[in-house]
Amino acid sequence: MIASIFDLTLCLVILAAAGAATLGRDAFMAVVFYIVYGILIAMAWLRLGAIDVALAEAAIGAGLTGVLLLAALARVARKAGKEPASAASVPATTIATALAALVITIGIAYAFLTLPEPQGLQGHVAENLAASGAENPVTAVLLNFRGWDTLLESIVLLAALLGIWTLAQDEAWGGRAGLRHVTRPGSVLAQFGRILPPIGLLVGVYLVWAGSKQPGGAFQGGTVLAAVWIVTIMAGLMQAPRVADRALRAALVIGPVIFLALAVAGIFAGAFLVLPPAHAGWLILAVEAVLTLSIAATLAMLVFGPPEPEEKR
Amino acid sequence: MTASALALALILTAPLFGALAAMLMGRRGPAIALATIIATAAGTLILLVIIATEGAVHLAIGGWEAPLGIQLRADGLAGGFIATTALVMGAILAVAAKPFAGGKTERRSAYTFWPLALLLWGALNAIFLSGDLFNLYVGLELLTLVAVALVGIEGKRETLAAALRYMMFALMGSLLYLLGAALLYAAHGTLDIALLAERVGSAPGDIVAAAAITGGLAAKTALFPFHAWLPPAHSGAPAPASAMLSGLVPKASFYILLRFWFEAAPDLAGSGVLMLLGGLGAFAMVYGSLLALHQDRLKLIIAYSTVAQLGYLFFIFPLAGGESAAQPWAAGAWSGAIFHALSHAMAKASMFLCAGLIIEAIGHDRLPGMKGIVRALPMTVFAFALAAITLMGLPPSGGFTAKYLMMTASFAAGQPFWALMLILAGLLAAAYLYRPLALAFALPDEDAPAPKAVSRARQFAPLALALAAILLGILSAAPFAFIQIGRPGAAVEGLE
Amino acid sequence: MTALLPVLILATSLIPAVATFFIAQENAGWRNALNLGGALIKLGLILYMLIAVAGGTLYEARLEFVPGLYLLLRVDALSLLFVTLSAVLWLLTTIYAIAYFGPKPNLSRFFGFFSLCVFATTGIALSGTLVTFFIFYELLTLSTWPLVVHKQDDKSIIAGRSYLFYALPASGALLVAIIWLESATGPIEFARAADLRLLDDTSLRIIFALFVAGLGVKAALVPLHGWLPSAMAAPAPVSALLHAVAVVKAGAFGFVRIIYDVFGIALVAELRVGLPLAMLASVTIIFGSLRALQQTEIKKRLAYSTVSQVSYIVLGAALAGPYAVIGGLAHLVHQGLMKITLFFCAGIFDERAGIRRIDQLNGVGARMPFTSVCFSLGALGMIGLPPLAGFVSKIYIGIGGIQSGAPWVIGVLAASTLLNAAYFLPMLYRIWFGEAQDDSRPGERPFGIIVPAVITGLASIAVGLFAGWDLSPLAWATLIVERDYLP
Amino acid sequence: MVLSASLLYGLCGAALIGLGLYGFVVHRRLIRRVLAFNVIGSGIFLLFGAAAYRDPVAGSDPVPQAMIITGIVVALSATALALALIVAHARLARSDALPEDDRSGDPDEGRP
Repeated sequence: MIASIFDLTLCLVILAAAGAATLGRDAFMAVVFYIVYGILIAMAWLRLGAIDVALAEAAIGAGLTGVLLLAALARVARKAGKEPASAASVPATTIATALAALVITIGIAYAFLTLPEPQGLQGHVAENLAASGAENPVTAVLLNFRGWDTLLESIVLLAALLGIWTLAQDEAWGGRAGLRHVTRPGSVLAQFGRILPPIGLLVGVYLVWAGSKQPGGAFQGGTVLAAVWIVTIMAGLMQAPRVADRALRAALVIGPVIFLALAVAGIFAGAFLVLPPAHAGWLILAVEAVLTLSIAATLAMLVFGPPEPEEKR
Repeated sequence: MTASALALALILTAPLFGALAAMLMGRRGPAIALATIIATAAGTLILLVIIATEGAVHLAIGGWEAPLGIQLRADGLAGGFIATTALVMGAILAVAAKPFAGGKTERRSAYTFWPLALLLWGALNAIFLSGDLFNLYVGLELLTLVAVALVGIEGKRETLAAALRYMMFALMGSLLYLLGAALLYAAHGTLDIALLAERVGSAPGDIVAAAAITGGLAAKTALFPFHAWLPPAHSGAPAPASAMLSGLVPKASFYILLRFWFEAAPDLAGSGVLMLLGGLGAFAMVYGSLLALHQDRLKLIIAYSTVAQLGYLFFIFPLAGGESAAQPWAAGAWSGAIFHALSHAMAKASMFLCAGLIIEAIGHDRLPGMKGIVRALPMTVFAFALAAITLMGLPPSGGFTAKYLMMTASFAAGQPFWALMLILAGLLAAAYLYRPLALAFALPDEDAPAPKAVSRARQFAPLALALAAILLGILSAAPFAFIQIGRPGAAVEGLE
Repeated sequence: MTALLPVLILATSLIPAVATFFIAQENAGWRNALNLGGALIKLGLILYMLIAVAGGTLYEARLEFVPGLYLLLRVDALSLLFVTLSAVLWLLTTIYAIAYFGPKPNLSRFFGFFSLCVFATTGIALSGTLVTFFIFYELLTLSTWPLVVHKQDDKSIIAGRSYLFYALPASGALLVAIIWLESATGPIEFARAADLRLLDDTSLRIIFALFVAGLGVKAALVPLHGWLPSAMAAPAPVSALLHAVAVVKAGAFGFVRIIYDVFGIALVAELRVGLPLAMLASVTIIFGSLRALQQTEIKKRLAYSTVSQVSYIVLGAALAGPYAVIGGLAHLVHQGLMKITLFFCAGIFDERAGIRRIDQLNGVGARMPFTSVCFSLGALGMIGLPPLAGFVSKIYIGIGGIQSGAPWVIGVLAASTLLNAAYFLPMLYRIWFGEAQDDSRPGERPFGIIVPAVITGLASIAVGLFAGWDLSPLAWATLIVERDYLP
Repeated sequence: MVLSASLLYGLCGAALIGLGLYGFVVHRRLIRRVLAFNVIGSGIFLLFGAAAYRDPVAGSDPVPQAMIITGIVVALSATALALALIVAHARLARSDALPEDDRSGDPDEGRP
């Protein structure tokens, strides 16, 4: 796999976008560059033969993170009365930092260049793929071989959501999550919001269903579904849910709960989180389905933010 | 189904199930916590018996052995941390039941506290049992996010700033750790600790990885100079949360450091690195103690004390790591540090719970307000005093056993510097803990407002923890033998 | 070999200590019964043990902690001497304290910590290893603090702070010394000579110095004595405890253990560390007496007198000759009896007549005859008037000095005797011949407050008068030295 | 030396880590720091993924891919919480920086 001119160009463009995102003066432009950067990184992943990662990077790394950053910028600009302090102005510190960063980069690059012969686990995965219940090796790793990571990760998302909810003001508790719809009825976004959901729903479900055989899976599918929900609410077609809503909470926890239950049930088959090969196929699909629901709900709620008090004005 | 699989499943999943249930049912937090405590404690007891009778337990999750799957390993060290965590969490949640009670309508902090607290427990157990560096990363992230959320739960400007500062350190720490893990996988094709032990050499990649992992974990353990986030974060949270944050959370990253340096990469440890870690620990000890002396709020004193006490956990590296590992004193130094970690967990949690009860009684934690508090809260002050004895390392507490073991090792190793630092640490601890204690025992001012009553049952929880820390010293023979089970190198020495 | 009895003896103080904390303040009957009962049972058990040890029984109890760290209780003649002394004095002090306090507040706390102190002292006496000694020594430090600050006023709090300020660094020094030593030799048991030669001379000298620093605080060696006079802020039973039953005695006892059972006389001589210690003790003897002379408060004067007198024991031990040790050990008992008498009396003067300063003593002899007689007995003994107890100790230490090639000790003893006379005789003169300022006769009531003083007063005469008897402290000390320390 | 794709992207990842580190340290605005955190994170992932793609015959190793996906989700969770904290802090402190970094004036200025 010799690098092509395309790869070289892509790397340079990635670095340029990253530079603009980290070094640029204007915060809003930095975020925009970051989103561009995310999409470029997703392309890099395609070049590295990692389609699942490319999907995740595009949907989560670039898309959702970008949305979160933009929303935070807008909210901070509204709330912080004055222009926040800008970048460090002491040149000596800046130069020292730059030098340190350079040294670290060289160190890491050196470590990378001197890596011993690769001893990947491709072989192990391929050998056991049949028993895993998934045809896509990445899905097999995510939901079977290293399912415990994935289970904990789905709970990490909930932990972040709980953390965000603790930031609500006391009087706002029980109210609707923060994001108000921001468009006038009949605007482009509103129209878009009407068309997108059915398509998005289809794409999302497809990604999950396909995930066991081809690239895709619960996280990518969940992100798409979350995006659909977010757009629907931004378009004013729906209201954000109340944090105390029973259905919402059930949707948030059902995926991890079922996954956990399955893990415990595994001890009857020999060990923690054992999926008997005969049933692994449909078990994985079922877990992915509920996980997708929970992930979609959690991601959307992460974007909506904590409940905010009703506008008084 | 084997008993060990059942025990491990209970320990790993009960707190997580509890957290999810508490998230679903907003006002049932205390009841769910009680059920969680019972289930986890049951699992812990079974596990302890199994480890004690049959030795270390190994379980391949999903039946997939390394390098493909994630391995769970419950040796004496893991068992000790899990049991201590269960004890400490039980006491903390018992005290928290009142301030975070469900009530008629759901309240924000009462709702979020319970799932966060139980997730914290689940994350700790996941970390203590894991034998895979990437799985440890996910567990550590869960722990960190929960801990940050708990710091910010009061929602005040200062506590949010403290949570943010903590978050920034934690983010950097996570990235460093992740970088190290990525390099190790790239070089060796596994992140299983046992397999890494056979494969890690001293290639540049391994050295950069070890440096990154150590730096990242040190930031999360608040080792000097990464300590700045800790005192405001630990003192700003509500007392039960502070107790978890100070008593348990830093122990998790320290635990991973132990697993890394003593099991995954024992041969990589050069004396320079070990001395540096120990030296930073000594610096943290002096610095944290001196700052603790200058605080005027009880919770800040306790929080700075944590910086100091965590510092001398790091003496384990020069005394038991690298070339010392093969020496006869290594077992003592290693065990001493573990005893310190465990007894500090109990004593520090007890202290923060005491501080919380004092705040409930007088409404704040400024030192002068504590004058004469012993009359209103005798059990609490007694618990605080017992916990102080452990932190000072006075006999017959667990802290003393720890200090004795580490000092003996340090003289045997011909490095008496660490022993002198330990003595100094004890004296400084006595100095900064003396002020609140002496005030508590003084006669109250005539015009001081009467403290609010706090029920005896709730005062019992910190007392039980402080007594447990003392008992760890009096009954140290069994715990000492227990934590040696499965310790790398224990068999070679023929010491046990 | 029997393990039970030493444990039981410890339990007779530990159980009352713990139980007393839970007794309500009003429940004086239970509290007193518990404490007196504990003291009586303990005394009974010790008597039983005395007889059994004389019959050759060996008592040993062991509790393992971690490798190299274990508790060992082991009874030898020296421990019996100390444990008997503290048990007898504890009983008397308990009776005295009950009467002294009457219905005052916070008594459950007081008696709880009081018993804990005695528990720790008993543990020190019965310790069979250095680490065991250290653990109980620390426990003694901690359990004494609440007693020192018992009154909770500013003065007591300052006294308590000063106590910890001296005691905690000292225990640090002690711990370093112990661990340094044990890291080379393994656990050190008093009954088994360890090979200290594994360490070089310089290290051993530093270790010895650390031991002196560690034990010197409790034994109130100059310049580590500062806490003792300020601790006079505590109530009289606490003073009795500090000066006679437990604290300073623990320090002095520690010196005997270190010199004879850890280092051994030969090594001490070889390292040439005995002489500097003897000189330090001598300085303390003179300095304490001089300072005592300057005091106008009775209790302060007594406190400096203790600084001076306890160093007799250290001096005896440091001279490292048989006679000197016998004198020192006998003085451990003698000083305890005499000093506790003095403090009992000082407490009665203060509590019943409000007499705190020496100039208030004028003519008190007629008003409070029992107390005054007891006080006089104690004071005369201290001066060393032949044939009273103090004289016996001094003679032995003096002979020991000559034996050990340090005849200057005689000079120190003589000077000290003169100084003792100089600060005690004026007090006696005032008591018996001073002009009484008022004629009221403060009651020397209840019996509980005066009887202990009378007993210890009489005992302090008896130990001197009957020093030649087989069961006298002197005879006992001789026995210890013959059995344990003479080759 | 032939420049392979894996080598190229690996070095690119290392450079991204350095770039992000620089940004993380020099920025006082916390949102910019969070952004820099994400740049470092994706740099590490890229390095990890590139290393997993070094063996052209075996193709890309699926285990690191799975780990990277997990890592991306974890990074998103951390980002979401950090940003929410920044917003909540800004509401009370009226500043998008930590108190010790906020040099633009008295931190109490402009508080209600």
